[in-house]
Amino acid sequence: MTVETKTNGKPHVNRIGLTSQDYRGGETTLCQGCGHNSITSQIIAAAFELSLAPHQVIKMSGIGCSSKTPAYFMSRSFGFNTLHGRMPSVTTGAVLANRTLLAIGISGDGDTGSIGLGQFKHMVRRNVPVVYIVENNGVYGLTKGQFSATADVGQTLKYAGTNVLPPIDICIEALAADCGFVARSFAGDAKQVRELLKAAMSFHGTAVIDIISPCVTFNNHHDSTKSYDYGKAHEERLQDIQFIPRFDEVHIDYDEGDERYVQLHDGPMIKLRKLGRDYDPTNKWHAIELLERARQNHEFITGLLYINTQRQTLHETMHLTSTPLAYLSEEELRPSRERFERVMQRFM
Amino acid sequence: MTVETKTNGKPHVNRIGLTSQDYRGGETTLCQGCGHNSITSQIIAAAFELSLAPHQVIKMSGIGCSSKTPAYFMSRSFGFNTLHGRMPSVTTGAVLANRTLLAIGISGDGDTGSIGLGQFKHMVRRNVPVVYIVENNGVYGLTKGQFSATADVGQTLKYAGTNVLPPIDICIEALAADCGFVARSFAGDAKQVRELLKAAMSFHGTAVIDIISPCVTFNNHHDSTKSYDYGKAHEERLQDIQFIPRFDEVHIDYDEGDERYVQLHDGPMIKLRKLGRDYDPTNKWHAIELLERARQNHEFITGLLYINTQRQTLHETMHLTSTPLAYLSEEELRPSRERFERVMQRFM
Amino acid sequence: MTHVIETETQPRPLDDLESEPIVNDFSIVAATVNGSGSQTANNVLMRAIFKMGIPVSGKNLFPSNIQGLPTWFIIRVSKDGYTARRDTTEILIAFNQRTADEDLASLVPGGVCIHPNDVKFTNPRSDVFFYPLPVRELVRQSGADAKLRDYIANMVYVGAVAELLGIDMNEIKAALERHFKGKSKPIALNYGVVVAAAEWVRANLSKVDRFRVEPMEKTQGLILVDGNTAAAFGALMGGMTVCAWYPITPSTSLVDAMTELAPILRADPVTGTTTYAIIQTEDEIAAAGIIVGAGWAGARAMTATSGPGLSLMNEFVSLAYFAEVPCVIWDVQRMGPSTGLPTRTSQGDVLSAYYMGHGDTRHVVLFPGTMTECFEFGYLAFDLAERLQTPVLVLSDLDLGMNNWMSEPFTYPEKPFDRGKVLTADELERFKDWGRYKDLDGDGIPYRTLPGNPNPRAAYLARGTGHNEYAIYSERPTDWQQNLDRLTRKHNTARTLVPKPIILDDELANIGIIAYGSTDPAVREAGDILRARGIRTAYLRIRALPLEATLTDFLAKYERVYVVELNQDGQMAQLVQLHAPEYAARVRSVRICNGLPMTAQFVVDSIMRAEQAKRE
Amino acid sequence: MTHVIETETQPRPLDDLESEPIVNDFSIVAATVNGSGSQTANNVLMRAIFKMGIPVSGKNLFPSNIQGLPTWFIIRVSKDGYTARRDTTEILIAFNQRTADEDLASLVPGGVCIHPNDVKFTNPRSDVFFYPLPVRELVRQSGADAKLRDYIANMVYVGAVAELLGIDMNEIKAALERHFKGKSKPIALNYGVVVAAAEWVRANLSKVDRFRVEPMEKTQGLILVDGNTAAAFGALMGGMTVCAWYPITPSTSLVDAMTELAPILRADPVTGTTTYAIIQTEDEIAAAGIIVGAGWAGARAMTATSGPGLSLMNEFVSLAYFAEVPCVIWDVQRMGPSTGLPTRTSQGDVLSAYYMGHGDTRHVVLFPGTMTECFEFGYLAFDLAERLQTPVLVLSDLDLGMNNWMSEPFTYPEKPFDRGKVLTADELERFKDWGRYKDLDGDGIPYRTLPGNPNPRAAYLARGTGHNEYAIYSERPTDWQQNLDRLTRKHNTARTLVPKPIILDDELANIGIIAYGSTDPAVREAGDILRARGIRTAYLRIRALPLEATLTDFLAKYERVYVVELNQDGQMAQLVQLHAPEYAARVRSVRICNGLPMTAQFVVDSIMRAEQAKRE
Ligand SMILES: Cc1ncc(C[n+]2csc(CCOP(=O)(O)OP(=O)(O)O)c2C)c(N)n1
Ligand SMILES: Cc1ncc(C[n+]2csc(CCOP(=O)(O)OP(=O)(O)O)c2C)c(N)n1
Ligand code: SF4
Ligand code: SF4
Ligand SMILES: [Mg+2]
Ligand SMILES: [Mg+2]
Repeated sequence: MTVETKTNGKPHVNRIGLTSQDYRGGETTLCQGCGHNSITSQIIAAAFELSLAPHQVIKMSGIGCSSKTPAYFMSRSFGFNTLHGRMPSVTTGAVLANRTLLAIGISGDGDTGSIGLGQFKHMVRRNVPVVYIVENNGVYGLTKGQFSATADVGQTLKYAGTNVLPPIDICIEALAADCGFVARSFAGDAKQVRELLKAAMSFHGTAVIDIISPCVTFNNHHDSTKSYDYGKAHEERLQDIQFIPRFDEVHIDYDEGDERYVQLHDGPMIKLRKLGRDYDPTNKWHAIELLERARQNHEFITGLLYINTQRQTLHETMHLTSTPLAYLSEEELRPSRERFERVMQRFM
Repeated sequence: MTVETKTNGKPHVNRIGLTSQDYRGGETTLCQGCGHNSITSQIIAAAFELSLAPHQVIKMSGIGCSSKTPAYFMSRSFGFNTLHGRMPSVTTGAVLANRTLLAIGISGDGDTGSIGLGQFKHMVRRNVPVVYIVENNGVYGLTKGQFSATADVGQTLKYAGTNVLPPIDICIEALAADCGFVARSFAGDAKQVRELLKAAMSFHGTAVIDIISPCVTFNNHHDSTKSYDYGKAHEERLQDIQFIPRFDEVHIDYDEGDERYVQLHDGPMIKLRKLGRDYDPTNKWHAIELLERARQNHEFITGLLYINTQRQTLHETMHLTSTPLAYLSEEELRPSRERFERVMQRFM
Repeated sequence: MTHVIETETQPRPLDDLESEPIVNDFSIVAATVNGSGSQTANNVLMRAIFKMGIPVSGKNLFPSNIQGLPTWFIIRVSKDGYTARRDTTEILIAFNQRTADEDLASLVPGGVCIHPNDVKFTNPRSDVFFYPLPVRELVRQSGADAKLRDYIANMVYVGAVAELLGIDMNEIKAALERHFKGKSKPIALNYGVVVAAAEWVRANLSKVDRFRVEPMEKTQGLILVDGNTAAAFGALMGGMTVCAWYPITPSTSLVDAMTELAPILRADPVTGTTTYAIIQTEDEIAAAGIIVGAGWAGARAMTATSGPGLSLMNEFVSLAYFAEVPCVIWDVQRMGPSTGLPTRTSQGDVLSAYYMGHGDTRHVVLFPGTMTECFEFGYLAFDLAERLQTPVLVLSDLDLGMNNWMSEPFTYPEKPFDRGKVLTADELERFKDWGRYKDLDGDGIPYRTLPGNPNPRAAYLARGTGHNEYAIYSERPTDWQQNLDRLTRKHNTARTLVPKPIILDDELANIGIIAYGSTDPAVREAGDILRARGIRTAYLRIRALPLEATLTDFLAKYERVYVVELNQDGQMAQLVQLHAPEYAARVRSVRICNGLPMTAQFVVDSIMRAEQAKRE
Repeated sequence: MTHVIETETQPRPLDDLESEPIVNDFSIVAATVNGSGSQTANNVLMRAIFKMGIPVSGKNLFPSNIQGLPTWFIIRVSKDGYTARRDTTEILIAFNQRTADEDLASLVPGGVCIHPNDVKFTNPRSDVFFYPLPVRELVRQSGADAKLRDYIANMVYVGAVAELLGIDMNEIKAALERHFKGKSKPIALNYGVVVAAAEWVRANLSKVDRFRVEPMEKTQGLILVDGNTAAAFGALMGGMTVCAWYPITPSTSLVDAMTELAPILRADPVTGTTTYAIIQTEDEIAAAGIIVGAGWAGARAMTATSGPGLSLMNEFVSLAYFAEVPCVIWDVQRMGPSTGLPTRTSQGDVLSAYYMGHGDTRHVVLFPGTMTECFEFGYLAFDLAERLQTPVLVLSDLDLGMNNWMSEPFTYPEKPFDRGKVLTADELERFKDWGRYKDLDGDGIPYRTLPGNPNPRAAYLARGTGHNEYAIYSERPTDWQQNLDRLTRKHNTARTLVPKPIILDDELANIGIIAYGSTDPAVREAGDILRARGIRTAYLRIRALPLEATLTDFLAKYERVYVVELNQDGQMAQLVQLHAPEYAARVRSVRICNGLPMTAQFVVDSIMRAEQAKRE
């Protein structure tokens, strides 16, 4: 894959002539070492590598430390830092208004798992096209360290004490709502995050990536299942993931037993190389079982958990005209006199 | 089991000396034939048979035709017809205030699956003690026939057209949130509804019963999966269920292969007699798999889907004093001067 | 018609009974059971009278359930063209045994009671005329399918009323044909029952009462429409592109009408692809979120809701106000607080709407008062929202929205859309110092860009947090204060752009009346009655918030100004007082809050009482 | 200290520089980076001065993030006991390179700048005194662990300031001991740095400025506390049994304090079982739902939130109002609309709170203005909620809630709980015609029963829909109207029960000032300044809504009444005008909305300007 390197002193540019620099945003105001910052870097890298046109991207978020990050990448893209837990609906509205936009949504575990759970599930159900990233640290960062709904049982926090409630698993929730792209990753696993991001950005429909993203200030002690230490020690990758863009010439190695290719909508593919266990990412029940077991046994499994490219997206089910609604002209929007009269007749 | 019969001209009374009549409510204002009315009857029967003390029961509901039903049973019980989708939180508050109350919550598929999904899931997660009944007709009855989130794909309604979105499965949602008692039934299957209700009323924690309850006015055409006809034709019972109260002398027939007993907290048991298939209601993954398959293949499986009596209830996790908070006296509530001074010292 | 009479009754003097026929000036009340299909019968009756050239208005008082509870339909027939509700019933169709006694008690002396012959009255009256009908028999004779019988039974009263009042049978037939969209079988079945009932009445009863209709020429060219349909039509004419909603009475029928009309008006006739998206959401928060997202991205976005839904939208409205996102919210008001009376009307959300959201917020609110305004505000709301880059609330109510009203036909909107200050990539080139929240024109309204705009300077991050003129996050006190000051400036600009009040002046007036929305017919009628009693009034109808100078001038002219409204707290009266504190003491509130539409009588009585008190 | 000065500056005349020492009358501003632990240093400094008997107040201006952004802590030292914010900075602790230039620019001439010797100033000033400190070196010498160094660095300025101003080192030590709860290691480490810094200053710098502290006897017996802690303490003393909440700045620390104090006050010392439940919910809607359910079932239930959360509670408040369920909502106001400035103060929710919910609603709202009131309203709110069977909102704000204030110690509440009209099974026996919503006493307040009451007549179905006096569903217009009329009567009863305004009278006053909440210190100080300038004012501090007769009388007395508040729209001024329309024209709004606490100077300037305009 292309990564930013300098060749002959000139910055490396991508297919649309932009440098990686062009995908950066403002300076972060998050804590030093915050997992969210790593994810920001990978979003920048993925967007650069995919040669996304910045003005065609919208960066959406809720409220939280995580939700601040859209300010820190792609400042040439529009964005909307919305309300706590309500990014799904605002995003739905935005992509309805303009179907050509690529929405990248950033949320937190509190934002999605607590206040926003209902919206999240219904957005998934509608298959709203969006790359939906949950920067999951098991804690409310911005309000200073309360438990979120993804905190594991038995975790302790300085002020909040010990958590006794079972965690909500974002991936299980997405699966139950029939999500067509469900993945989990770890902010400390830069490559996997990046490859998953590129795949998600190329997916048609809701793509959910739940990324464990340590909060160094409030939830990074050794015994926290959302800490760097724990993640590094326990991450078990389901597969080795490589995104293969359409424009790449790839030698597809049909080493069937170990590799598997998933074809995305407009040509690109995901190459999954088997690691420890046999896993079929197109079987939803197995995905749920895997996750339920992992939840129970505190396993930390990452990778592409489920993919299904068959579901119709919101735009498809709504039969929208191909021009973005937002860009229709007055002529296209105002009904003719004939149509007007046809309706008036009904009231006569 | 006891059912109301007249003996020597006198109405049959239960263990606390009440007749079935004493468990009735006001006259229904629902449509004739509405599935919700059948469920109401079974609630009355179950409460009578269990000899529930009416004043210790609270009837909770949201908004909808279903949520009106608390007016039609147990008029000697307190109740709260709350807001659309928000019964879970009001119930949580009520049982926190008075831990001795038995809460019976009635909701609709719109109430729980659409607007109330977030509250529902978080209530389950907290294991709030409540019998949570969803009177599921796939449609918004009270607002006249829009699709709810549980409507099957391809269903058509007069005004709303054809549903294209995948249904939310209330039972899967409950399972994903770690519910300890998950059942599905059919308003047309009076006995199963009643036995499940008695079991749920004896369960400690959140007990969810999703009851397909046809809306005769808006969603009862033959091809609707929520119609009487469909239900009668397609219901597949997982088990034959019998609730065995502690006070009954039962001959426990250990015909192991076919029967299975689940012990509830204070003595009663549920007897499950195997019907068509082998099914273990204590395995959560299997329950989810069963439901996922059923959702995909439009199977209509009823029975006790999952039971787990191990989870701590909200009261247990909160270490509340045994006296209901609402009934604590001023002496118990106002801290002593000594304790007051101890705190004042901190500000000196 | 219990639910109406209990508030006030105007019994007619008994000696009236002797005098002449009463032509085209009475109210018919059909008391039936809901879910029985009586709506068809009522609409057919109303339409037939309307088509005879006689002014009518219809009000449906229905319960908040689906089937089996009492419901009343009031048809006011008024040669003078008055369309407000009246408290008196002259002709009762007593087709509901459960309410028969109370309904009968509400009849005026000399009134008429048409009823099935098996309905029992506990205290039959001697001062009204009874016309019992063999409903069962007539239905049986119709040969109608058993499951249609309840429904068909209502046609019996259509026939009887037609016969007794002299309604043109051709118009009844025409109304049935229209209702059944020309399908001959149901038309024949229903019309057959109507005719049979009429014939039975002619053969078996003799007309003893004084009421009848006679053709006039007062409704030619007029239409009958409900406000929700008018609003949906207007919105579609105004280029509505995204409508996100959650069902709630009485706003549901607005979106239903939109769903019905949109394919006719706005779909591609060949491919069926649409230039709009109507999306039913999981709740009102999501509906609000979707229109905020869509409005931000450049759609003309709207929702329709009522009280409880409005409450849920507070947080989003606060965001849209502050992030300056255009969107339109129709609040078809029902009776609150809380779930309240979902099927009764009210004007109780005025303050909630104006001050909606936490922090310092006040909004543009429109108050349609006629069918034409429901239609026109349907598109005007988008123009204002996009011009002002802010949420616009339109406060209709159940009475306007769900009842049928006579109206002049709507006219095709000639004024082009106002899409406000939106900069394309090229236009942005011309702006050297553009900032998303920069006031370049001094009117408080900044220029915006839409996502997808390829100009590298176009992008910005919208947010509900403090920002400077360049949309950059800021906690600086001056940035915050300046931004709020600009929003205040914008609100003052709104004052100049919203529809001005309508004034019905009277040079001899010594008192003023202010009203808004659905009470307009009652206030106009009250003005006439008051004039007849020697009190001359001037009338100002508010059509929008924020309030403006016309209102101040009006207040300046009259020593006492009565603000008439359908709520408990005199909400508009409060806003009028705040608008012109110097005249606050002149403002008197005339209000009632019982779920029923306003009557002229209540307005007259309240003002007479107050004026008399003044004099004493 | 950019964020403060930009609004108004009061430069001192330069010739002042010549005169005497300035003792116990100046402001210290510590400009640091948040997340660096400077809070400990600031609190130690403040506490030490306080313990020397000198009145102090502290205001923390912090950003809405966790680490790395500029933050300012202002300690006002005032021999006269004034505690309001001032716009001037006399002593700057410039410990943040990023804001150093702006901070320096904000110093008064003759002011003091204490800074690390590696901080660079772009435009050094010649009219202020610089004291550069070798911070790195001193920290290194302390031997502190590398990861503690940022934190320890702040102790350097504690030592320097102590030395330069003459703060008692024993008090510094005592404050550190208190902070570290007696743990000797951190005490030694921190105090060591303080001492080393003080010694370094003594050895290397000479004092050239005029500022210093001298012991007084003005704070003996007083406490230092923040309003959120006081509120939590009060609520626990008042028998709070259910607290459901969702984290949101600046209300979070209220529940944090409750979580900390509750086990001390209300848990069984042996078993640990509790007589309260504090539950963190998934959002504010659930929090509201829980307290409504708990209040209905008989708990003293409360939540704490801020603007966005308040917006989400609208629907539930409308329900609680109408179903008449007691519950308490603390709204610790921050700057809105929308997410706004989460860490800045405001009084912007007055109208939102008063009119909260759709339909006709208006609520009981309390406005604590002192620490004692935060404490007392903590329990009083429950008494009122249960007495009136209605939601009670308490509007505090970030300034009151999160800053430390001097206060008289709280006194043990002697008045027994008022649990309102609750009927036990036996009591109910005595009521022949009890109905849940029946007004038996003429005060609009019905009697209620609690779930679990075994009297067979006790049960009822609570609901947000229309009901009659017996809690039976009803759509009858008279039932509805009578119920609303009773609620209006109840609101008028509330008027007589809520805390009366506090009046600071002046017989010679010719103008009135009205204020409420956290602006109290600024208004009192302003009164003194105005008197010195020849303007005598009377001052009324509102402590609750609904407004009542005392206020009307006050308005009647003065031709011009200034309502001082921290919001954009003069929200309380509006309510004052509505309360007494006859005096509406006398009401003038004095308001600012920039996120900073009110200053006396702003009040003085605004009133002087207005009064002068009047005279001209
Ligand atoms: C309606 C509302 N309630 C509460 C808040 C306060 N709040 C801001 S961020 C946040 C939690 C953020 O947690 P999470 O989503 O996990 O993000 P993180 O900071 O951990 O990345 C809360 C409760 C808010 N902004 N809005
Ligand atoms: C906040 C809010 N939004 C909308 C409504 C209107 N409403 C009443 S009932 C209902 C749907 C009921 O559907 P369901 O829960 O399935 O119950 P059913 O009537 O089918 O039994 C809706 C949308 C409301 N009461 N409150
Ligand atoms: S508080 Fe936690 S989540 Fe927030 S920026 Fe710091 S490390 Fe990241
Ligand atoms: S509309 Fe449907 S759900 Fe409602 S009462 Fe009638 S049959 Fe039941
Ligand atoms: Mg988090
Ligand atoms: Mg339903």
